[in-house]
Amino acid sequence: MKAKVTISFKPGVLDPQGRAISHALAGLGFEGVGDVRQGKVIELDLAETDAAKAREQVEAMCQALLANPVIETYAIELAK
Amino acid sequence: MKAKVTISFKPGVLDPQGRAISHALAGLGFEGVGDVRQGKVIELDLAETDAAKAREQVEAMCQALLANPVIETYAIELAK
Amino acid sequence: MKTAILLFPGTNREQDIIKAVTVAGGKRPSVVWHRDTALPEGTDLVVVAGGYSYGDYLRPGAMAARSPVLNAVRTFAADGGCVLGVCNGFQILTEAGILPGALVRNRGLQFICRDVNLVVGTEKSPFTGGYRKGQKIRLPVAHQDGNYTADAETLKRLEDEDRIAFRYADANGVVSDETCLNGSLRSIAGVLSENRRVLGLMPHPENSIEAGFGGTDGLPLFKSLLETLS
Amino acid sequence: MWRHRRPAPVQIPSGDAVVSKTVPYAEGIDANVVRDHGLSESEYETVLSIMGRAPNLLELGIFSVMWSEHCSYKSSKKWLKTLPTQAPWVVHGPGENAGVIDIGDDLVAVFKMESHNHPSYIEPYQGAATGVGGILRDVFTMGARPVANLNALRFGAPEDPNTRHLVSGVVSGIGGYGNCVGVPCVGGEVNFHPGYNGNILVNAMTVGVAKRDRIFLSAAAGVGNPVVYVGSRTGRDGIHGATMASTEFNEGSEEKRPTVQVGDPFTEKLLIEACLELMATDAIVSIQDMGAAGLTSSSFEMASKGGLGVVLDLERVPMREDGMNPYELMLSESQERMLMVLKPGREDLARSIFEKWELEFAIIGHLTDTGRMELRWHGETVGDLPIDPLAQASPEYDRPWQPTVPARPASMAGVDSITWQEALLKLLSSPDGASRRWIWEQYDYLVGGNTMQRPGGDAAVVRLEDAPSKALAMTADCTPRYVEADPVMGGRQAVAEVWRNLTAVGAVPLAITDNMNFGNPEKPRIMGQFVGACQGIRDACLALDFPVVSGNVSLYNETNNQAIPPTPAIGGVGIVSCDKVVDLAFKAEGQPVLLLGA
Ligand SMILES: Nc1ncnc2c1ncn2[C@@H]1O[C@H](COP(=O)(O)OP(=O)(O)O)[C@@H](O)[C@H]1O
Repeated sequence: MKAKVTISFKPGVLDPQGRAISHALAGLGFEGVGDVRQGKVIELDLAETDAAKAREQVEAMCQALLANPVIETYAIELAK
Repeated sequence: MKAKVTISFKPGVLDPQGRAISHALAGLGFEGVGDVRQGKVIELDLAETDAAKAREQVEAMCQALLANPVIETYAIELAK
Repeated sequence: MKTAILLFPGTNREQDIIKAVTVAGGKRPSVVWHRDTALPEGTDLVVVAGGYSYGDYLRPGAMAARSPVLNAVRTFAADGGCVLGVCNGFQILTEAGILPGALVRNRGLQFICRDVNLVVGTEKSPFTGGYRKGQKIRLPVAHQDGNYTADAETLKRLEDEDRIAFRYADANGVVSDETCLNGSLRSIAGVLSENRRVLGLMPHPENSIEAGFGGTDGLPLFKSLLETLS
Repeated sequence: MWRHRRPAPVQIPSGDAVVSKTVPYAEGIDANVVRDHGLSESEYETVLSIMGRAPNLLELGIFSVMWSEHCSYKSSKKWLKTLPTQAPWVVHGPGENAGVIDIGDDLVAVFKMESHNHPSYIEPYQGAATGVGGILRDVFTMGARPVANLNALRFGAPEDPNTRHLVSGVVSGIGGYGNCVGVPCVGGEVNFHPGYNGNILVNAMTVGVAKRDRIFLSAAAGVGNPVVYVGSRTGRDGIHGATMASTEFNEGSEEKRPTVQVGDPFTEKLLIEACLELMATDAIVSIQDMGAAGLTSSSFEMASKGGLGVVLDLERVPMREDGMNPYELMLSESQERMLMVLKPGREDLARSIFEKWELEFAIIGHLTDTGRMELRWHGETVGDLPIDPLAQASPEYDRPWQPTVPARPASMAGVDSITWQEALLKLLSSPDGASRRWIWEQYDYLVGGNTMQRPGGDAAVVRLEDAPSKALAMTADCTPRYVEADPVMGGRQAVAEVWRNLTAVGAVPLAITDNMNFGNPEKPRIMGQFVGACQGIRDACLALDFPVVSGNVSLYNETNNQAIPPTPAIGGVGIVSCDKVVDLAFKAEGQPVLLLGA
């Protein structure tokens, strides 16, 4: 199956990239853009076919490597 | 409204970060992980309340700045 | 030769370029702020210097490529002006569409600062006239996103039109995918525009202009520009 | 920053006699809240006597950070004062943001080393990155353009699974920040030892150069002058970080992790350029970076040094999030911020420069002659504290210490003998002896075009932009196992090694900065290591005429009661004429190789 992990900064953590993007958009004349946050998406091809097991596996990957729990949160989506 | 833009490498463009993650996961003992791709998510707070107009606006932002058409594709999702 | 150096928030090698141009015998370049909309009267050469314009946020060079001064540079280049983009400058020129391709994260993901061997791909340009085709030179690199990529068609055109200015090589001057330090396709370290008046390269010729401070293999590039443009 | 001037420590009452039966607390505060703020009972008694009433939460928070080990140097001051700090070439010794030495040609070198150990263990990339950011600010605050960075790193055993992750995070964090800011990282040192498994050390050093007559200090002056905030906005970062750096780690604290600050090197680069641009005018009276304990320590230090008072209107502080309160604003450790006092009438000039660089600029208060810190929130006074007792006269402890009995030389009996070829290979391949190239290649050591000796030699050499026939030499060294075996000898050795590394490139050594990394000072054995190392450093500095001009102390580097090996990292700076610089490469075949020394 395929898994998609979305990783973002926890609320309150400074996101310099997001801020810079918001600035740049304003500079390009886009109006009405408020807060901008930038995160990562990681898409994985998994051999596992059982959804529950796959989720467990990806959860473990997030804890071990993909996300940094001190400053980041993550969300997992699965798809066939 | 809120908009979420997901930016990924075009198929065929080598993704060094995705490759490194796949290697690192294997090194950590995770089995059955095939291809891994890393992309970006950009979340925007928009003053615009009309979904069609918001989408148009975000589409323009992607063209102008958020994605690099030489190597990247993007997808837009809107939410209240 | 009248040189203008672009200064974006986050540019950090502008002084190195100023030094290189003056050591090569040129007049002290003027510095152009990113919000300016015009280049100084009579500019012969625009240099887009290295650094981290806008913090490299979003993508290296992405925001600088959309700043007001880049419109002036685009027009200048279209009119046949000479433009040199080094490192982040190369990234900016590709982001702006002035040069083809894109630069992504190094194959090993890490920042790499070291001297590398390069082979000169062509001597037919205002930048490379001081070298011989096939000549092996040594310049430092200092980048994290120097992995050159482009579609097959673009790569073929670059090769057919003799627009690959420099390639990474090993100590013997052999070019190969395995020894290419950052994963660049065809080991590309620098490319020329169609009219050969715009050069983008990842290595830093400006940090190789004095014996004892990184060698002198970068000097011919600036001397060649001076000769062509004076 | 530790200081020697005007030490009029508050008398800390000792023993249970002082803990009165009816300790007064303000509303919402009790003994637990006081303890959570890291204040001992006797310290709280002193707070009461200074205030003449029970402090509210905001005031308590301020005492807590100001009197934390990190800010007050309460355990170490007594011994730091014994270090030699003077020489004819010393312009400013300890007490300012960084040390300043005369290097001729109307130029000065400004330098300091600082630790970011605890944050780097919790979040290696951001911890190390913000460490680099902090030390850079200490240097450019004084008007100097940073010309070089160095770093002294200690990690746990290479076999420890965590070590790999920490090393790669720390190294890329240092590179990520310094490379972006455009300051070449030219040297450092790395050790591996199981004693650092739970407490890595990340010590960062910055060297800057300024014109001798253009040095900026932090002492506030001029009643009525505006107090100005510049840089990034304030968020809820690292609240209690300074207190954390002063408490021992235990199992639970990994859960309790306070928010780690995220560094923004791009903003730092803009801040450097904007500050140096403003410094070229006559607008600044005094300036101080907001480091650990942010707005609190910067405002108190500036006022205390100037013998003045301050009124701050906290609602004017640029904020990153909605709903922030005075407590958070005063204690936040958001990065890339500075506080300045401007000459009256220069506000618009300053504002235009910071706006040009797209940075925040806000007038948040003014100086008074009251000697008090008055904190206002939308016009209402929410905190009112005397400045001196918190700053200059913070507590000073003479902690019990026990001298280390120097270890006896190890016996050679039972040691296998191996051939010298095997021994050489073993040495070369040991984690402590192996090449550090894989580290320094991740640092931009070339930017600026003045790097004469790159990493890999005895000391780095960087040419002076404004006096191009001369160069600065710099190095960072310490051998913790020597200090552990014999703190006095180990302290001497570290200074001597710095001296040797500088002379080995042809330089005249001028002065040092020190970064004292030790365990829990409340343990006499650890305190003894600290005292011994100070004695050793002192001995060597006196013998070599090599003063200490700045420094930093990091204590409580312990996990589960296990202290790190004592690590007084020494950073040294010297001056050399460019045509006298030598490196370590063999130059030609057939040349003789000499062995010198005792
Ligand atoms: N963390 C580091 N960052 C940059 N350079 C480093 C680092 N660690 C070591 N180096 C460099 O590697 C070389 C060898 O370091 P070290 O073994 O400490 O040398 P020595 O023992 O001769 O002082 C030195 O040039 C030093 O500056």
